[in-house]
Amino acid sequence: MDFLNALVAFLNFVVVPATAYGSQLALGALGVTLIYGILRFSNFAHGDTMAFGTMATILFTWAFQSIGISLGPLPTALLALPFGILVTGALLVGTDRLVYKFYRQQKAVPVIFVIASLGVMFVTNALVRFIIGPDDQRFADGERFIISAREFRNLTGLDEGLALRTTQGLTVVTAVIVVALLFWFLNRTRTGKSMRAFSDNEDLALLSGINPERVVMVTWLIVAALATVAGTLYGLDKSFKPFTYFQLLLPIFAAAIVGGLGSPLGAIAGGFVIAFSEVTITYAFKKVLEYLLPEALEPDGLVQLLSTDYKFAVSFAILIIVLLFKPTGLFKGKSV
Amino acid sequence: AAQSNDIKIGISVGFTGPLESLAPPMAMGAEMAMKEVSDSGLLLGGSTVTPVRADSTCIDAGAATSAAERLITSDGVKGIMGAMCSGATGAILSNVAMPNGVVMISPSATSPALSTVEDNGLFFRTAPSDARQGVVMTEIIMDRGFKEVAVTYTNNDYGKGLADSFAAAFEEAGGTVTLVAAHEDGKADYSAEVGALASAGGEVLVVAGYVDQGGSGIIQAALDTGAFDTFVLPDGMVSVALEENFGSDIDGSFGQNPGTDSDGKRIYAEMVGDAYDSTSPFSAESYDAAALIMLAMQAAGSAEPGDYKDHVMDVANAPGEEILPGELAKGLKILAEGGEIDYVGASAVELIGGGESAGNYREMEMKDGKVTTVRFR
Amino acid sequence: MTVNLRNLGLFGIVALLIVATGVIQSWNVALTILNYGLISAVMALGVNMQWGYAGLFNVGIMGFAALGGLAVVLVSMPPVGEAWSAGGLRVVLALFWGLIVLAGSILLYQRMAPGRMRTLALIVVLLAGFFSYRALFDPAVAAIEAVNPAGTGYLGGLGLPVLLAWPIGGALAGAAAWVVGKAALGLRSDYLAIATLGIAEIVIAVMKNEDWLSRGVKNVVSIPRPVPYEIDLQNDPDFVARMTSWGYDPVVASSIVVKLAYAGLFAAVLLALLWLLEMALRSPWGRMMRAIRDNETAAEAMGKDVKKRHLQIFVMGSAICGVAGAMLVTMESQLIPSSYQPLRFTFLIWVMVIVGGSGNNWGAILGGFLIWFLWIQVEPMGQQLMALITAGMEDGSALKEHLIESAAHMRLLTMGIVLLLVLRFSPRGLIPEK
Amino acid sequence: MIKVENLHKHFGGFRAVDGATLEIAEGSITGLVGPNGAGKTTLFNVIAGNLQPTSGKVTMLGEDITGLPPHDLFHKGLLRTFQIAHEFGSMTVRENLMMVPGAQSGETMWNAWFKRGQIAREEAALGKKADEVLEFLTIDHLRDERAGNLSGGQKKLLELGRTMMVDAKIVFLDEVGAGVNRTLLGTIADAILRLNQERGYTFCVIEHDMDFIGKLCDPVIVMAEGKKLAEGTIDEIKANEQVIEAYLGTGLKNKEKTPA
Amino acid sequence: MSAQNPYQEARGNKDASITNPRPGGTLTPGTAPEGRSAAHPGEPFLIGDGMTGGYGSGADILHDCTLAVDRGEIAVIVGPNGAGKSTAMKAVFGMLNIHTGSVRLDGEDITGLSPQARVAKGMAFVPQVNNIFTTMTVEENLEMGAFLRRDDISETMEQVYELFPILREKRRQAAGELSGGQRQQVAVGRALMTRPQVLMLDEPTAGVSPIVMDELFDRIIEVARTGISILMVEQNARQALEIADKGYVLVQGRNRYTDTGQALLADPDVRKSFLGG
Ligand SMILES: Nc1ncnc2c1ncn2[C@@H]1O[C@H](COP(=O)(O)OP(=O)(O)OP(=O)(O)O)[C@@H](O)[C@H]1O
Ligand SMILES: Nc1ncnc2c1ncn2[C@@H]1O[C@H](COP(=O)(O)OP(=O)(O)OP(=O)(O)O)[C@@H](O)[C@H]1O
Ligand SMILES: [Mg+2]
Ligand SMILES: [Mg+2]
Repeated sequence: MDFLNALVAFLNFVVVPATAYGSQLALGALGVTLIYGILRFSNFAHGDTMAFGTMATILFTWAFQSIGISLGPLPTALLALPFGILVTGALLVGTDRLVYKFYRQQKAVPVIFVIASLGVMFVTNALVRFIIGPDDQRFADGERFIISAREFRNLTGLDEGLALRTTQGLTVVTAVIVVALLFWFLNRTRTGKSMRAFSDNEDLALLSGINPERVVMVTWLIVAALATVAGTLYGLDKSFKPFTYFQLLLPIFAAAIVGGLGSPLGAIAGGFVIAFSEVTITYAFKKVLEYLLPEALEPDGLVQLLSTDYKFAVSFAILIIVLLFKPTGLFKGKSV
Repeated sequence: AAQSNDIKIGISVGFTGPLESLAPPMAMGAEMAMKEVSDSGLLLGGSTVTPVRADSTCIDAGAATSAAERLITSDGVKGIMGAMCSGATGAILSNVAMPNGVVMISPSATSPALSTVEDNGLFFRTAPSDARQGVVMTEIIMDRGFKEVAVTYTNNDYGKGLADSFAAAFEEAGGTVTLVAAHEDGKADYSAEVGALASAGGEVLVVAGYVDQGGSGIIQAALDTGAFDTFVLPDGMVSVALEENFGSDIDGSFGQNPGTDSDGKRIYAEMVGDAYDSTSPFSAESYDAAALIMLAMQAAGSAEPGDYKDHVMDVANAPGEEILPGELAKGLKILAEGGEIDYVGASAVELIGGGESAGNYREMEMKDGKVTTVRFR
Repeated sequence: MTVNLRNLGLFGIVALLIVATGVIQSWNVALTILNYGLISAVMALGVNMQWGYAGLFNVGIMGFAALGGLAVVLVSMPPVGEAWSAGGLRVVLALFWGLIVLAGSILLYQRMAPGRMRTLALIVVLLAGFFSYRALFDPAVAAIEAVNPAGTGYLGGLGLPVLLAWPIGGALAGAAAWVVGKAALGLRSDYLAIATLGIAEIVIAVMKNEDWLSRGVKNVVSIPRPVPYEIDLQNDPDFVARMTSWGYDPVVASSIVVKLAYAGLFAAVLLALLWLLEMALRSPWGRMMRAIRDNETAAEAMGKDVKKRHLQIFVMGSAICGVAGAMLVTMESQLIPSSYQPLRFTFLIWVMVIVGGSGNNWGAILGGFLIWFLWIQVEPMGQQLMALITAGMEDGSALKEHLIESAAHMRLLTMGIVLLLVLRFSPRGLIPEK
Repeated sequence: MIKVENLHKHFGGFRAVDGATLEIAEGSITGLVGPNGAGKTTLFNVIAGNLQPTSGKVTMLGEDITGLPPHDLFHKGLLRTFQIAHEFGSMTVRENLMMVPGAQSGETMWNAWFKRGQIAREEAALGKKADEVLEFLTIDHLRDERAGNLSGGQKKLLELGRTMMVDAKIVFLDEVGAGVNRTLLGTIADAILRLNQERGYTFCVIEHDMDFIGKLCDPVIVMAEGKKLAEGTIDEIKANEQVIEAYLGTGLKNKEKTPA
Repeated sequence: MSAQNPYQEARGNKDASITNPRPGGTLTPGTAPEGRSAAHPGEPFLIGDGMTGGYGSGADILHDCTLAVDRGEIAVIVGPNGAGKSTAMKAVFGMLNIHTGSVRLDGEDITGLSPQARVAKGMAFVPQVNNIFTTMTVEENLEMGAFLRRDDISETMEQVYELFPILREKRRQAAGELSGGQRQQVAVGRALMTRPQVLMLDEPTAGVSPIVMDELFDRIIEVARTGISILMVEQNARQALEIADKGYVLVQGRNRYTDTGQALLADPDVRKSFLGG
């Protein structure tokens, strides 16, 4: 019984939240990694693209809610998602026309794109705040929990509860599906392969008859979908706030890089590495040990490796250590 | 009376950056006070007051000082309502306000370091001191019979100061603090913090943060995992946003925010209506900060900071007639007639030595998803 | 020649912008911008050195600047005697012990043959070392932090003249960069980038949480200045008399004099660095660096020790950032760990370098001034623009309210648009590398 | 001069160099030939320190140089060219050459600041030498061109030119001939011979052009599948059945049927 | 110094990253000169006629240079390094500005077409450098060669594998991990996959071993016999000219000698100056 309690406590406070957070990061990192892989630059505007996509979805959600449409136990936002994706896609393709296309034609080096994406980041940032403001927005409806801690306790009679949120479930499932789809798309379909070819050697892609503009457009549309899905799921789970989305950029980049830039599988792995290291290293094992150890051996202290103050420091330290042993990330990102 | 003219007052808060969502209600609070005074036509014989906004960013002391420099030396403001974060406040104070001799009243900077900073009598704040709140919070928790608490604070001078003073007071009173863990605002995820806090245990969780920042994230994560269901909510957390975000999920949680039974806060809320969120942290304090500047001008009979800086304490504290929000005209009139006032305002202002707010506190509790007042302390 | 004229013109335009600020707004505003511009230019020089010379993608500028800032506190604040007697020596001892443990484990790692025994021994040494270190360290820290936590609660500094902190800040940042570089320079660009970013975050985390060192998030304020205080000048009858006789308002004059004094100090640092860097760049050393940047494999095959050179550049560039960080904290006379944010200290500097023209020191300097100017001035510009847009609208309309409300975000919008425009029309930067 | 003993280099499961043992005599011009993918370039990369061997040993004049980094080897007098040209693209052709010599006093910052006269003198001498090399390679008209703009063959020449800037002991040439005009290749062969005879450079040359190999090399080593297949004079090699089958082939099958 | 594109200033480590070493490419689609010439009946299948032009706004590299090849013919271009052979090939493929002259395919003026459009018209090109997708597998490289084809490509792929057996062995390996000669085989294989009408090869045999070179030339002859035009640059000039129907010697961007392959081989001047004696 005590063992089960320990296990449940560990699941509830470490495994489940870290898995959900990891999937959220992974979905964001997928977008970053895709742009890096195909268009060959690190897109600093991605956090704000996620914010924009979520905002669009929220606006549609509100519209649906106001006319009384809902999805029952699932959040209405899921219904609004396709519309949000469309709007975001339009924004991204538009941005590409206005900004990136020029540099592509000029064959600019990637750092120019990176700095341009900083500019786009500022603009998107402002755009989102103009439209929806800098405040917190909550738009989750439907059932919040698949099973709540209290229900779990009543059900099992354990002392510890295990909570599983709808959004956590959704996020994990979505992340798995999206990666599988993306992997299949890039490696098996004609369009996917042409995208990889384009990213590899643009001149040669041209000589093979690949239409670069189409490749670019498809990439942005996929990125729009990824960003909107990631942002919306995150917003449903936590809440929507433009600044937080901007802040998400760092862990997302960290995830994409640990995993190996340009590798979709890497993005997933990276997301989990970051999430789990944040949660586990700073977790206080006191409670778990109390269940497991006999009374006499119970720890006085918290049995915490490091205080949560150093949460980010720790996850970054882990990241650096990973990179020292695997210099191009876990899944061998792009490198020559 | 002097000839009427237009007086400019600066509003320097962090419109962009980590606390950007707190800034608009603060600015609007201050602007409402200025409009009230202008409309009354009573300030210094009919002067009007124009607000000038400047972004203090909260992260960039350089931008903050440059903006403040512009407020003072270019726009010619006679006083500044601000700044918002302690960093920007300190930088503006020592590099701009002091050299130019301009009064600054910060509604939100609570850093103890600012108490001792050299200020030539130019700096005041309407945010209450953390030390006092720590004691009040201890009393409230103890009265409810809780002996073991976990504490999380937003990792800045406000949170840290409050957490420190509370932990000291609580342990002195015989309670146990299982863990004091910081959280950063605006971050993506708080599972790690909640995990550690849950493991450390405690009957209730003290959340010394901001309601529309990490504070809500922590509460959400704690509720979701079933780690805690009762929370102690200090001033940064008390807001109608709690009702919107959590409703009855956190029934039984309690806390305190500055307030008196004079109902200043309620009146302020009514005045605001739904123009903006009047319960957003430091919005009421901002109204008060702006009001104090103008009342002090009236008391001094001059809009020059050098003249009115000595009157700020006088108008804020007893003796005198108590002035609530919406009664600025009354206050101006009394002062014009040479009377004395005790400005209470929306946040129960009471300045103590060094220009800090002493503050009375309202004990609140969440009941049926609503913030309800229990009593005043 | 035309190129030089163009460059001169560009610097002229920036000078004009600052002068215009002086005339239209006020000289105090103009000088504030100038001073921050000087500091930004120094920082941009450091980054340009790493990126432009060697292609090292450092996004940990923030951390190095913060270390420079820390040096100011450590050098110039008066020591807190009580804290020292409470636990100062013990902390120093603990740190020393920590170093010994580290050195010991490194030695162990090098001396013992690889294998399970070594791993085991290493783990034992590290664990024992960590716990004994914590046992020494924690009580000492607690004792120090208990000394008047609101006012001090830290060890204080050495009480030396603040100007000394500039080279020391540089050295501190350089030393940190050396450690980082030793470990991470093997990594390639994006990976190096995230590593430096991580290290910067770690530096900031330490500064935020180690209260005994620099008060953590409680901040250190009132750091001594290398220049006179405005108030003192205002109270100095000589000064007041002279200024009044020249027809200046003593209050305004005092703050202008102080700012000019800072400007002089900063400009001296900037010019000295510029001279050194230009001389180096034009020598065979510069040629070697360009070769390494162009093709590491070939440079390595041509006998150039790429790793060593990278380390050299990385350390020097970071040290320059450290000096700039120290200058910044000196001017603001406060250390606020939470104000070190990547947006301000990393991205903004990068924008300066790229817009100015990477690989070119003059470009970096120009970028430093120009971008800082915009960073500050787009705020009022944004407000005015909003006022203009909404002028035609009916008072009290929801849209107008909303727009005015959002005026503050015009700053980001304007910044973004300006950046995109500059980049579009001058993609190699305003002053490209020759 | 160089001795390679039982050298292995594996990529994952693939054995690019699989127990190669061979020797390059001092003062010789040794040819290294073999089918595509035989492991010649990989062998070079291991010897020159660009790749770490999986196992095995390389010695130079008796000294163990296994796994030393390329820049150390450069200072020991071991130079190499690359099969796929590695020019310094944004620098001028002349700078590409001038950067080569090691131990330039101007390569430390200190001297760059304080010993500018000395540097100026050294630079003048270097510049002159670079010009000579360029003239020799017939690309002196391109001295101020960006190296990135050179044609494929010109880049190859530049590769070779770099080895002529210093006094090397041994030079590894990886297909200098590929893409180089045959007439010019003749000139290059002459240069190699001259460097070999006058300055005593040892050469190891990878090349698929048998005429070139025949003109220069003795001995010729044939590699296949990561191992040494044969060694001998060019004539011995040309007559070796195994070599013909794996590498040389028997000429065009379709040629006769070509409509003239 | 010749002009260079200001956006392309490469910087940073030569590795994949923010400073990605594979910039978008160097290909700048050319612009056509004013005025179109009418159809020229009876002329060769593909002709680059009197081309003059150069890179960007730099000096002209080509001067009134003419190259032509008829159906089923093999035309070989030789010349010293830097003569402009690759440049001429690029010009024919529309990757360069030519301000005078025109390119015609089957009588149709294609001077103004983009490279992609020329691919669609049945032209295929193997550049001298950067001619494979390094991060894609060998097989994917070949598939990309057939990108525009909608029919079954397995047969052609089988043919390529037969021609270059090593590629079959390595078909799941990233092409960037191949040896120099193997890469070259991939590049040629890629072009063969297109099933083009015109095949343009820039030094296809550079770095390939003698045995493979023989195979390659054999294959080229076979391909030509099926009616495909082949235009190639070669430094292995003697072998190449032996199988060539037509040979061009370019020097400094100009046509110096034009004749049949055999005739050029027989010319002692040509032999001495350009074929290495
Ligand atoms: N990084 C790598 N990963 C996997 N295999 C590799 C790698 N590098 C080379 N190889 C393989 O090793 C073998 C030897 O390659 P190498 O480049 O040494 O051949 P080579 O003899 O120089 O051939 P060539 O004459 O074509 O230049 C090839 O089959 C190649 O596919
Ligand atoms: N991208 C470029 N920009 C500017 N000039 C170039 C560029 N590429 C080549 N050149 C110049 O054009 C001239 C002709 O180059 P090209 O590549 O056509 O020569 P080539 O005849 O193919 O020589 P090789 O046999 O060496 O490949 C050379 O002098 C070269 O310097
Ligand atoms: Mg090879
Ligand atoms: Mg060529």
